[in-house]
Amino acid sequence: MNKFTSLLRKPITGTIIAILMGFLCAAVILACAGYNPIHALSAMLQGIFGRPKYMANIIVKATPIILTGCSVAFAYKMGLFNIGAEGQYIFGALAACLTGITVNLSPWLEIPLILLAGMAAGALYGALAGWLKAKFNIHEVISGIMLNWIAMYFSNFITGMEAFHKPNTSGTFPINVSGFTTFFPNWKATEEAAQFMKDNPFLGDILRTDFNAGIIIAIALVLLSSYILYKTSKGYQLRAVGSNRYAAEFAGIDVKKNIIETMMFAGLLAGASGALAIMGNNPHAVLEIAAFEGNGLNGLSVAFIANGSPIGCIFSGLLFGGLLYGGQSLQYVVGAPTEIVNIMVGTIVFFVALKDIIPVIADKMEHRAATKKLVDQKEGASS
Amino acid sequence: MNTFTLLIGVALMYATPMVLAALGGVISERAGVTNIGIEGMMTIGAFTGAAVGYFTNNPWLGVLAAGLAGGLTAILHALASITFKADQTVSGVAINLIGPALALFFCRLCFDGSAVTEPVNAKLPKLFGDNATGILANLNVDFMVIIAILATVIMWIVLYKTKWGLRIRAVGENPAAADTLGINVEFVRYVCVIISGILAGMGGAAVTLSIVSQFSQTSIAGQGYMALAAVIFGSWLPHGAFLACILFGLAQALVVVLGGGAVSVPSEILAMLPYVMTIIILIFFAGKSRAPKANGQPYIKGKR
Amino acid sequence: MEHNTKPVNAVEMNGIVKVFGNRPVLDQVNLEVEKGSVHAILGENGAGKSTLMNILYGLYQPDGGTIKINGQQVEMKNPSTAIATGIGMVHQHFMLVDVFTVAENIILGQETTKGGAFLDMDKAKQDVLALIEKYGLDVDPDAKIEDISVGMQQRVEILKALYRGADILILDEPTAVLTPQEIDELINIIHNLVNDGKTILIITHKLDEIKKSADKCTIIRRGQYIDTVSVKDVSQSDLADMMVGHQVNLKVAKTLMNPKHVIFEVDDLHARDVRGVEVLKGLSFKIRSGEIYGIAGIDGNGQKELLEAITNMIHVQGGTIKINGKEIQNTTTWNTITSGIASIHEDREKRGLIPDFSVEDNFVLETYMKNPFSIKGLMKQKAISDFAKKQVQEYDIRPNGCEKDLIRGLSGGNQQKVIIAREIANNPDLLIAMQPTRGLDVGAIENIHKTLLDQRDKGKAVLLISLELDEVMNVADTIGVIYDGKIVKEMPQDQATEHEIGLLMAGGSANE
Amino acid sequence: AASQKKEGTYLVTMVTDTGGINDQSFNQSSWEGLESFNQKTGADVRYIESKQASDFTTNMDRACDAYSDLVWGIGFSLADSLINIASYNPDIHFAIVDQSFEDTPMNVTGVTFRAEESSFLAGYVAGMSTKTDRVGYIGAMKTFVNDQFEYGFLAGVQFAAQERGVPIQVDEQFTESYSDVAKAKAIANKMYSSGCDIIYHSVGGAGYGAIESAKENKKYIIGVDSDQSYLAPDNVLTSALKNVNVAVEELSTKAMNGEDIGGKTFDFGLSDNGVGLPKENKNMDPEVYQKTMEVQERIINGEIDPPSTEETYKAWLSENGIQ
Ligand SMILES: Nc1ncnc2c1ncn2[C@@H]1O[C@H](COP(=O)(O)OP(=O)(O)OP(=O)(O)O)[C@@H](O)[C@H]1O
Ligand SMILES: Nc1ncnc2c1ncn2[C@@H]1O[C@H](COP(=O)(O)OP(=O)(O)OP(=O)(O)O)[C@@H](O)[C@H]1O
Ligand SMILES: [Mg+2]
Ligand SMILES: [Mg+2]
Repeated sequence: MNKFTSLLRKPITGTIIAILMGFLCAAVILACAGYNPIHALSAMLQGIFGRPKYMANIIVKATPIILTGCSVAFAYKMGLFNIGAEGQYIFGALAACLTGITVNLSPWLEIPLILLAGMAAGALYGALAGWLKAKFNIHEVISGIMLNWIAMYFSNFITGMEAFHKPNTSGTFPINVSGFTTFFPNWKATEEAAQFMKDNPFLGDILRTDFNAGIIIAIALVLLSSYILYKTSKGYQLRAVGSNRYAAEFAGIDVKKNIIETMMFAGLLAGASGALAIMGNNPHAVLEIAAFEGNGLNGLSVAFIANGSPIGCIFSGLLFGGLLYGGQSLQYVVGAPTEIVNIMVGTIVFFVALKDIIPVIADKMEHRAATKKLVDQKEGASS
Repeated sequence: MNTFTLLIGVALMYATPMVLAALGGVISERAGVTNIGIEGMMTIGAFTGAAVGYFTNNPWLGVLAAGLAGGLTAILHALASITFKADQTVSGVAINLIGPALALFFCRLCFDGSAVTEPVNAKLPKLFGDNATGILANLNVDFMVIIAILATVIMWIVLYKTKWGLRIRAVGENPAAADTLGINVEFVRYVCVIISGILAGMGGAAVTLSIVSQFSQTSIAGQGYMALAAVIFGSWLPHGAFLACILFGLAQALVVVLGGGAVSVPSEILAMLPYVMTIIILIFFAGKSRAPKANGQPYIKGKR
Repeated sequence: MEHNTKPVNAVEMNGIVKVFGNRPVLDQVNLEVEKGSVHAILGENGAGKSTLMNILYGLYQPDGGTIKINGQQVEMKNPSTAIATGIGMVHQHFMLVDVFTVAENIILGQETTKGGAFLDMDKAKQDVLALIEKYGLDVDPDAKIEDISVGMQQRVEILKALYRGADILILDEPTAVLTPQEIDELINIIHNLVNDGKTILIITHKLDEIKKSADKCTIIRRGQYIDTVSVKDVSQSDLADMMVGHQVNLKVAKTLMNPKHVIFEVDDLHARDVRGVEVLKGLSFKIRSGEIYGIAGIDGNGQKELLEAITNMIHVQGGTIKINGKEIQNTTTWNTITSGIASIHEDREKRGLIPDFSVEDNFVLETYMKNPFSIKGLMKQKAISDFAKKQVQEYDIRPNGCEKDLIRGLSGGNQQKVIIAREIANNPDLLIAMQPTRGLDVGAIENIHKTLLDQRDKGKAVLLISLELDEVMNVADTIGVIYDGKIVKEMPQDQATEHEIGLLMAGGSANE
Repeated sequence: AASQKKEGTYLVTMVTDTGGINDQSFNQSSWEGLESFNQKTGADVRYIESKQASDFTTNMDRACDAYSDLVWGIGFSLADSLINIASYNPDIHFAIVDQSFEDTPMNVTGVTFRAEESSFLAGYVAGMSTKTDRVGYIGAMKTFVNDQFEYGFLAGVQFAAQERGVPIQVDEQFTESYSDVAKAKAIANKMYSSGCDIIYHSVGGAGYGAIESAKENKKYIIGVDSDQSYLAPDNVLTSALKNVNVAVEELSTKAMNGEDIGGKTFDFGLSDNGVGLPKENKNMDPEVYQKTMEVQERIINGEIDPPSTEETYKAWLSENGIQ
């Protein structure tokens, strides 16, 4: 009993149940819409695990949302809802792209430089939202939403400028090849590489994708965030403010400064995400967009599926990326509309929201046992 | 004069869906339930309104059905955040994922695989009839605008002049106190969240039944989030939210009026105007607004 | 025909069981209250008194047992049932909507309306005023709750119950926040109510109040029913012994003070509250090393702002605050702390602790960035744990070994001990304690008072701000009475009388 | 694998641009082309939707994995991804809408449209039909494809103005969005209330707003991409068709029949029904239609060369002696 209830209390239990429920709901909807759910889900799994390159692609897709998820999770630890991750991502991508176009150094300098540019731009943009909150008490949700739109239009404006715009496309020039984080970008285009890829199906399969070193940087940044949060005195401060800002204030912590710093770091993560996308993914350029791509908003889902844990974002980011990617094969192979995938992801997040019910059930079970024990004791004593 | 009336007309058109949705946000948050899911509820309403309007050839039925559908979606949110004491933000985010997907899913089911509904023939009537010209044409708003204004007034009266309003506000400020006085906190919250969904759904229908006459997957593209901002901007007051939406509508109208003319501002830069303006206005007016104290917190009996 | 000879009990609770989680809190508790009597319930912190009353009021569902009201068995499903059966309750933590007016709070849930929907506030005010007059409960129906004093708020709570026509009134620790005069008034009100035929259930830790007001007293210890006694048959110390189950010492043993140089000095302090109203109007006092300076006064006379000004949570408009000769006003909270001032806020949950942090993490809330708890910005969890372990033992924080638990799970008394241990570990020159024993039982209070005296005997300065006159009289060496933002009179403890201070607190003067 | 095609069939897969399959624009039109291709030939046709730019490459790749014989990229945004994937899959044929390459790989076909031609006709119709001598153009964002619509239309209007010997004013404004129906409607309202009686739009889904405005103001609007008259039968004057479906179907058929279409770009215009106006235009004066068809002939035989960029437009103006 005790073992069972303490298992139920583990946060991961709720998350796993939530994910299963999400799949279950999707299966029901698929069945209602006249698709064979088993066939559909197996097509989806096939599209996720079927070939090594599928997994490589999922990692590529997960890279940016792991970071935006971490950005949201980090800010949430301090009680801030970083809905502005989308804008920070856009700024990060834009700064990274402009740097990558104008500067051409060796990869060892170029890549860090582009990453730094992206992080700096994201951090500044995040700090702006933090500053608006600290200084003028403007709710970060409002400023975040506004700054997202501003970022989008600003990015379109820059993308359209003659200096950066690649003629006959909807985007900028690509960044210099030295800024690519894909493996052996120059070699890949050669005849020799083509032969190599033919001869080594496994490696070739992966090399043909956008598989890139970004994931390593992303994981490093996630670990760094987690380290900062839980191992440093700065992190202690942030968590204290997030958990009870009044007590933190009374203990001499400068709450406003912390708000700005947190938003700045959250922006840095989202900006890094944008930079990694530019360095790692074709076409290595910023495109004009008419609607948000959703990397920041998906970060919200990733963070919540991860239960607000930065490290959890690595896994939930992969899950989310896998669902989106695998969902496309569901659509392609079975012909089921992609909305099903969105419904599935939504249901998972919904059940994640409900997951707190599970420890409550555990409590109820223990409560019943304790009450019974008490009554039994009394009866035993009186008889 | 022409420009001025155009400004007003455009502002009202822009604001109407947001006003309704924002009122939904106000009532829900006044009762202590954060509603990030407005965008999703709007999308469901936008689709249902257009679909029912098309099939029945009666736009009013469309508006009603949209409200109903929004309300049904809101039950999901209510279930999660009231009955199951879930994190209201997470549940709202989930609604925003599920809502648009469901709307599109049903759209494809009902319209032969198309992601766009057929145009509604019978449209909502206009304030000055169908043949207004000149200045009247600029101001010839449809009845959704009137509904939005009425809804604002009614919500203000309900919240501040009736016993239900007193109870709603009490539940949003101090649910434990309301509970000890025999007020059913969960019931009040359910009602408010469902009303919130109904209003958001009608807000969606305001797009697909009055601004245009069909639903497409981009009909609702951020209006729900803007409404959310308006709730906070308007200090959780019905009239505050209304004014915030109108202000935003005016800013958008300004973009339209200023654009295309002799002013040689790039249109991307001009497009930022409403958002920049909002932030600047907030810099001068924010800080005073205060959220309902229990907003976002599930009420758990006996929790200290 | 037996029941005709014996009067029907207003309340009869039989074999009440309540389990929270897996922890039994009430174990077969009985309670019988005669109609028209004042019945006290006595017990240590956490004994289960509030829980029992919450069950009676329908807020909690019992896991066993029955309830009879006026001889009728009732299932208390929710507060509505309780209200309908004529029960009213004033909760330990007030249940008021801060932003509403007094009248709105009173009518909430049973509103007077026009046409069944629209609030009729004029009628409501008239009804409320009638009640106010009848029972002598003076409050302004149009005032906002957040603007009135705690004593007033309590009256609003009583009015709420009376407005609903309560015959049985439960008062959960009503006197904890009142001045002596207010307590006397409350006892008067209680007598008025009883004369009007009402039955009163009162929970309190203050034995003299039980003696003064109650007819009978039921004692509960750790969820177990102990006894019901007739108050006039027992002494205060009998009650105390029954409550804790062993003999207790009611007065702190205290040596004479041995003051030296002035450590802390506040001079002509002027400050405003959040609403911009001036609440400190030229407040001055000094504290010497080895002295406990007690500030006595009614809530809302500037105590909160004084603490906030010293801790730099607010800016002051004039005057100086000096510690060891160094001015600290209008700097930062951090500066206050590093200048050698430690403070215990009256609101321990909000200002004192991070409820979702572990006990050990709460121990380093002000020192987390210092060696040995962190080195070069990195937290040293081992050092923190060791420190916490030591403190838990030294201050007898229970349960022992709770360092990794969330502080939320600790009892109120133990939470307070953590705060005090933490503040003293900073080795401050001045320790400010505001309401340090609020809501705690005698055992815990004794412990804390001893700690304050220890500090004094080590040659430190202590500033005790309390709304409980008893506490100030017992612990302080010098007493300053605060009224309307000023210290109106200062006197050595041995020259002070409760009567005089009570008058000064209420704005009277000693020569009246 | 489940994604394998049926043995012995010809598989064509199209990868959409962001916006989804039912975007009321090129994605949808292309898919209609493929569906018709399927009906006529029995070939297997499928699509994959892209949600964001980073999906392009992976979707192309997925199409190749499924042993597609021909893979379509719908829209110039997919160009880089398509070239990239094409280089790894020399045995599969690729085709892309709205893009030409300087040197086209042998397994890639570019497809472009001279949208300036149909827009020129639209402009001509507007210029000939306006009663107020003032017309409007609503664009979405400045892109090189959008330029074809914009400058083609402007030139068409000026051509009509020259013919009629009156100056015609053109109001222009951009929505910066393909989805903001309210903005498109507001801009249209503004144009109509300031005296325009005909508006041409090229703003995709946001165009519903402009069409709605025409309905409410009882003015004319010129549709885009497909025949939009069903959206407002009394108000759509005509539509500037861009028959992506025709091109997609035609080239798919050619590829299936083994014709060598690789390594080059097919440019569709009025002459091959790649762009044009609908045959039925109940709101248009038959006389104007007659004249428009004459202009169409002149474009087809090269007498008139509609401009597609700002530069060529300016040049065209001075060539034709218009200020
Ligand atoms: N909602 C709850 N959940 C879990 N435990 C609770 C809850 N409410 C009370 N308890 C626990 O039940 C026990 C009895 O609490 P109760 O509030 O009735 O004590 P009390 O006698 O009123 O004490 P005090 O004098 O401190 O007010 C305490 O140990 C308390 O911590
Ligand atoms: N809201 C709650 N939820 C869960 N457990 C609680 C809650 N409140 C109290 N407890 C548990 O009840 C225990 C006793 O709490 P309480 O504050 O009543 O102690 P107490 O007996 O009054 O002690 P003290 O005299 O130190 O105040 C705590 O150790 C805690 O584990
Ligand atoms: Mg206690
Ligand atoms: Mg109690």
